[in-house]
Amino acid sequence: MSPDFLNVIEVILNGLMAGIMYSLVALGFVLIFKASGIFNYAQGVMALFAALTLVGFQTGQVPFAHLINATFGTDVHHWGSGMNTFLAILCTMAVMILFAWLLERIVLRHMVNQAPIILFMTTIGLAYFMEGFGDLMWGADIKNMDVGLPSGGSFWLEDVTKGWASEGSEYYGMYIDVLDVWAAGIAILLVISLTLFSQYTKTGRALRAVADDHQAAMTVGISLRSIWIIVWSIAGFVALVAGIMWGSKSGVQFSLSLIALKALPVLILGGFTSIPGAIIGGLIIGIGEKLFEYSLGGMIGGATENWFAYVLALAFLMFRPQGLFGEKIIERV
Amino acid sequence: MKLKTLTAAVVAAGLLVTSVPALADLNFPMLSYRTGAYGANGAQFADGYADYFTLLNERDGGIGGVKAVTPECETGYKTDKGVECYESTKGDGALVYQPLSTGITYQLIPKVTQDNIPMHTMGYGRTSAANGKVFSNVFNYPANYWDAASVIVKHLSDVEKGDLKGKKITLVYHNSAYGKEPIRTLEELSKKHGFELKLLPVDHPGQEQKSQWLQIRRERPDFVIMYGWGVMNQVAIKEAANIRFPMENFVGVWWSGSENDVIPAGEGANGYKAVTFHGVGADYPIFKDIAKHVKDAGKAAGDGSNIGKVLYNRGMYAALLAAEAAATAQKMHDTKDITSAQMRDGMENLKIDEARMTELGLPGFGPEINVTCENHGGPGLAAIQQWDAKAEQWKLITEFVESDREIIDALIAEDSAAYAKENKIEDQDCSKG
Amino acid sequence: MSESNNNAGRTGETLLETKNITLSFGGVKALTDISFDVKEGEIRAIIGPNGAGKSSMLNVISGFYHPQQGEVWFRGEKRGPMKPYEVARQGVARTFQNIALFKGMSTLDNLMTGRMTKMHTNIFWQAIWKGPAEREELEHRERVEEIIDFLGIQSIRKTPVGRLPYGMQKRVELGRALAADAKLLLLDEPMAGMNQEEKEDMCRFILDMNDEFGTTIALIEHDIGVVMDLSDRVVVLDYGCKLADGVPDVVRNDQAVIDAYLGVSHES
Amino acid sequence: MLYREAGDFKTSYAADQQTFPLKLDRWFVWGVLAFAFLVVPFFINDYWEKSVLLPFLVWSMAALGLNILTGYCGQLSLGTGGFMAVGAYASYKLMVAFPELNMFVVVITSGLITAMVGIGFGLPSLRIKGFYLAVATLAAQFFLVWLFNKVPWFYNYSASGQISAPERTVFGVAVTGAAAPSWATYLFCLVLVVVFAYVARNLTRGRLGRSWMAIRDMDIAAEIIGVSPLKAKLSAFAISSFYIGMSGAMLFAVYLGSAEPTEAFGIDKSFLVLFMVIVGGLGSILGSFLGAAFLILFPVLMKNIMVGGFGWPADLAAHLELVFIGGLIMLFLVVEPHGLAQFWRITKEKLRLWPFPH
Repeated sequence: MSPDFLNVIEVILNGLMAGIMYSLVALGFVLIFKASGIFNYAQGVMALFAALTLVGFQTGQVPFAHLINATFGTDVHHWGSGMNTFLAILCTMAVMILFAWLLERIVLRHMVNQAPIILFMTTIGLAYFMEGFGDLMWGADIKNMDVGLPSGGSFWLEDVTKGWASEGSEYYGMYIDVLDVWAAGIAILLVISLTLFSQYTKTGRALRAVADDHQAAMTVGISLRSIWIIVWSIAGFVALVAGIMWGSKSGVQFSLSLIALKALPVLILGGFTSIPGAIIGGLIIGIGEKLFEYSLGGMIGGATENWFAYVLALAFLMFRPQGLFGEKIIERV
Repeated sequence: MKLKTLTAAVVAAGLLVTSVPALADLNFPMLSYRTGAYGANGAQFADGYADYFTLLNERDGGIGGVKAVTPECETGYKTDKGVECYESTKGDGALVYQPLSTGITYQLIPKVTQDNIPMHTMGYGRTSAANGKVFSNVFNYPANYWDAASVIVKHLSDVEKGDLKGKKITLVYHNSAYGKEPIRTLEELSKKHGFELKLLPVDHPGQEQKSQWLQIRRERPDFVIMYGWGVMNQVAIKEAANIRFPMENFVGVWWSGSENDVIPAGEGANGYKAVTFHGVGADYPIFKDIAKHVKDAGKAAGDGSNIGKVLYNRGMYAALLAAEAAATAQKMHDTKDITSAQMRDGMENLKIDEARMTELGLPGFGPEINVTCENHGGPGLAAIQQWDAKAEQWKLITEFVESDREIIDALIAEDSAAYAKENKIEDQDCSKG
Repeated sequence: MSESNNNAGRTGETLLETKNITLSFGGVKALTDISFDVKEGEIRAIIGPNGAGKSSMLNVISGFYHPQQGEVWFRGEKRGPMKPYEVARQGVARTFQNIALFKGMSTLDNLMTGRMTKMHTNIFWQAIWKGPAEREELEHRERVEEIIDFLGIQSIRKTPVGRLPYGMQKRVELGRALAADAKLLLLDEPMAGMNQEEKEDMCRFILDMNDEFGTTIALIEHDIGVVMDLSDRVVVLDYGCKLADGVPDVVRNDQAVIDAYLGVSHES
Repeated sequence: MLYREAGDFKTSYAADQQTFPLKLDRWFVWGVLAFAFLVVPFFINDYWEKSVLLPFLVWSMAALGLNILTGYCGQLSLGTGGFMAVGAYASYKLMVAFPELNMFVVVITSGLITAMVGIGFGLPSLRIKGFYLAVATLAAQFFLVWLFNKVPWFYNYSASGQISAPERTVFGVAVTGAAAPSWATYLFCLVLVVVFAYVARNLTRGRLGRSWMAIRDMDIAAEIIGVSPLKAKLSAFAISSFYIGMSGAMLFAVYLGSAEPTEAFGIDKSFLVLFMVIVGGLGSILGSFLGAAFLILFPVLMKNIMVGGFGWPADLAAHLELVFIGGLIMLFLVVEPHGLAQFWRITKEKLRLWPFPH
């Protein structure tokens, strides 16, 4: 095989991996949209908030230290010792559930039956709020996410593929980031468990009923409020996973919330209501943007990935206005 | 209607409320950014800037006996906020502005010139502002982006024993005005030294750089230079470590060389280099004073954890240069309460030698500075620092060396001439000395 | 009911004719080989049980569905494949089975929107407003006020229609269709969901419209009594096929219709 | 009864159709305009100009534009930042190529150029709806910004890609560049905003506006009663982009003086304008102004109170500001989902009845 061909494979492979990272974020959007029709712009900030909280627990930071110090003139920063990773994840999850509960009580229950754009707007307000709140609580400095996931290029793959290139060509073997492989595995696990949850548990069935028809679900005795709390908690969990993966990649800091922008093209491509859509959409976007950058990007000046993802999604939409896996829009009069 | 009038009154009153420092103070406003995508960096710089003035006030009773104040205005690194901050603080007798963002700098250049307030853009901003004849109120000593590029190339040339011919150098840059700055210099240098230059832009914010680093991995350049900012730095250094790019061949500009950038990559970042125009670490006598008069006195701007970090030092250095210029201005005009115009003169005649640096408790921290009316850019000296991941410390590994004046001066002349023509600016008269 | 066939003498030339219309969705046939005509000045009813294809027929006439086979002739000309708004510009207005008002707009604006096809000032004059745009607006406003008077909805002129009760919304929708001054008015179940009183009002409006403005009307209705009283001619559909066509008395006694739809002979 | 409408009878349809049917409202608006044109220019200083009035006017213009598209025509767009960039770069190229050109002509021409681009990016709206369209307009946002960053022709091959506005005049008075007097830049923007707010009002109350609202409320019904979706949607995109383009030109040339695409016209600007429109009130001209006022002036106010008033550290204040703004947006939507304009209407109704509660 020629090195060029192997390079293309390498690009595709890495595109797949990047795509899964996008899907992780998109999943959270889909869950909430499916269950409540809310386009949750705050999903990215939720990932940031979850990651901040996790690191905060791990390192034993005192929440709101800066605020406390500024108000009372004290000088507190750390409890002295942090939690181990597992415990910290559990505690973070508890915080996310508490957050979902508060959100439902304070905001969402007043917003039933509002127009989608108003709900969308509410989540933008929420994004602002959580961004400021997260910074207040844990500080704005860059934090290192370490939950023990391995990272770095895979030697194994490099060694194996080195021999594939034709004789005499200078080929270094294929590259793949171990962290990405882990992310892919975790994403698959997540999707499987979400599917099992929604298929085989009572709550899951209730969730699907609500997704199909709010009012019908209410008439058979499903409490919309508790469903919303559950959905936002699950979305919080997905945000935590996304936060861990992205945080391990780039450190925990404000920019983490911007990953939402990478998830949007995935969403429109896959359709707002489809979990498999989020995964496959992510893969298509990941491969598409990496291949485009590899093949043509250099010719037109590079850094094409940001807009190309959107243009690719737009191109798909022209043929299927409801996304690849979205429910077909039927027009009636 | 009453309600509305009342609201309007409250709003109007609120918009008018701005901090009004006592008139006799020397006012050094800070356009800092502690929030947003770059907030983690901005906080360190701002802490250093504020702490130095606090030190002067606490230890020496101010500058020439007059206290300094540093009203802070949050820009979030956004240009429109920068303008608002400028307008809201300039009325209080602001002496010098540190806009801390290339975008804000570009906006303020005509404004500060109009208002006759000097602006100091240390290691950022508009590079050709080094030409003091055209940019009368803008100073970017001690070094600028183009100096950085040149010093980096010089260092690489030293590594290669003076011969870069046929070598491949890749520039990974933030796809913005800032990131594009070194391109022309590097192109000129590549002609001169005969190396092959390749450009790889990374879009803001830069969390996904797989394409760029796969490309680097395929093409195996001998060296990679980075002009990054924010999360882009951390991801790039991590990716470089992942593809096992030899870190000692990876050199960043000074905005890609703080602790924030390398720590997330852990061990992998060991050996990464960055150019700098000031010393690193907390091993200078001045830090004893800061600990005593500022931190332990509970007067630190932040929580004190940033002291001694790269960007903190940079902020402190900026404050030092401003304070020295203010002192120079006080001497020149023989008055304690200087105006912004006098401050400008002070900056234009700023001279700091090694003896003075030692006196200030910072021996060997920065090169000698000698600003003139023609040259607002300072000596253009810079050194290379290297990251020691085990010790979690930056170390200077070279002396402060000079950039390639021949190339850079020509570029500065060309760019400033274009600006002067576009805006019909006449050279300021530098003959009166 | 003596009003039956009340204006048989006034009907004129054929206004609309559909020839052998066949429409299917995927594999399902909605309409099979339907032909009928509407004469100028008459009230024409389309009846049939649920799912007979009545609304599909209206949608074909409106240009919303495009039949696989067959032709639509309007005012003596064969119509090519047309977009709905082009059909509207030719002079076909309609109401909808499930009210399709513009809920964010006032009654007045809804009616003014009905006159959309008659208004022509360009963007430039509209931007300036004073001059042609305002003149045009006022001209049309007068016509709309006539309709408001006619329908007796003066009091809700400025009310957003989303807030109106169902019966009123139906009336506003009729007004909007009427405002178009169309050659042909298609009414899709104008009396669905109304009580007796409201139905009588609506019948009055339809007959008055036909009388006063000479509007040609084609309507779908479930209430057989109303249909037989109101219309000049009736076409009966069942499972997408035409069962019968003719004046109410003939249709009433058609055996196929009785079997398929009426079940029992409808005596009045 | 502080505020009355009873007894205010109309005797002609023209009188009934005017912008402010109530006498009191009319007086109030004339009063505000008179104040803005005749009083403010004599008292304006740099701070009020650059921190309060210019941003308010510039963003009001953008909000007007987006309100036409999103509020009146129902097409959700997140490409505002990109379209503002088109306006800004168009004005830059025009200013450099024709130095003698009157700035009004420059700004309006930039708007027209943006309108063309807007039509191009509006085409997908014929097929794509709702949030799908919103995300599709992001393609415009990212592509346009990338384009202006990448193609040196747009920034006249300057070293860093920054564009700076040279000094240009209106009837001999400088309105761009650092030397432009505050009153001149203010009046320049004020004239544009007032004139085009009036135009927006006219467009939205006439035939075109009704066709937009018809499409917004029920597109299929609109088409069947004679509205061409193609014309309605594309005209909305064109006119909306025209306004947004003008605001981009004003933002760059008059307000900021220099710009680079990634920062000045980034995605957060698109969101900012969308917030204004929703917080102010969808489908309301007044709402565009209220929304812009809220989102531009409120942060300045908060900052002044917290940093200037209470002396809190700037970073704490900045974080709290986010918390407050986010919280307030949510609060507003919970209390009055139809925006400030609706809130204002309700307040007026209350005042009308005051002091009787029912």
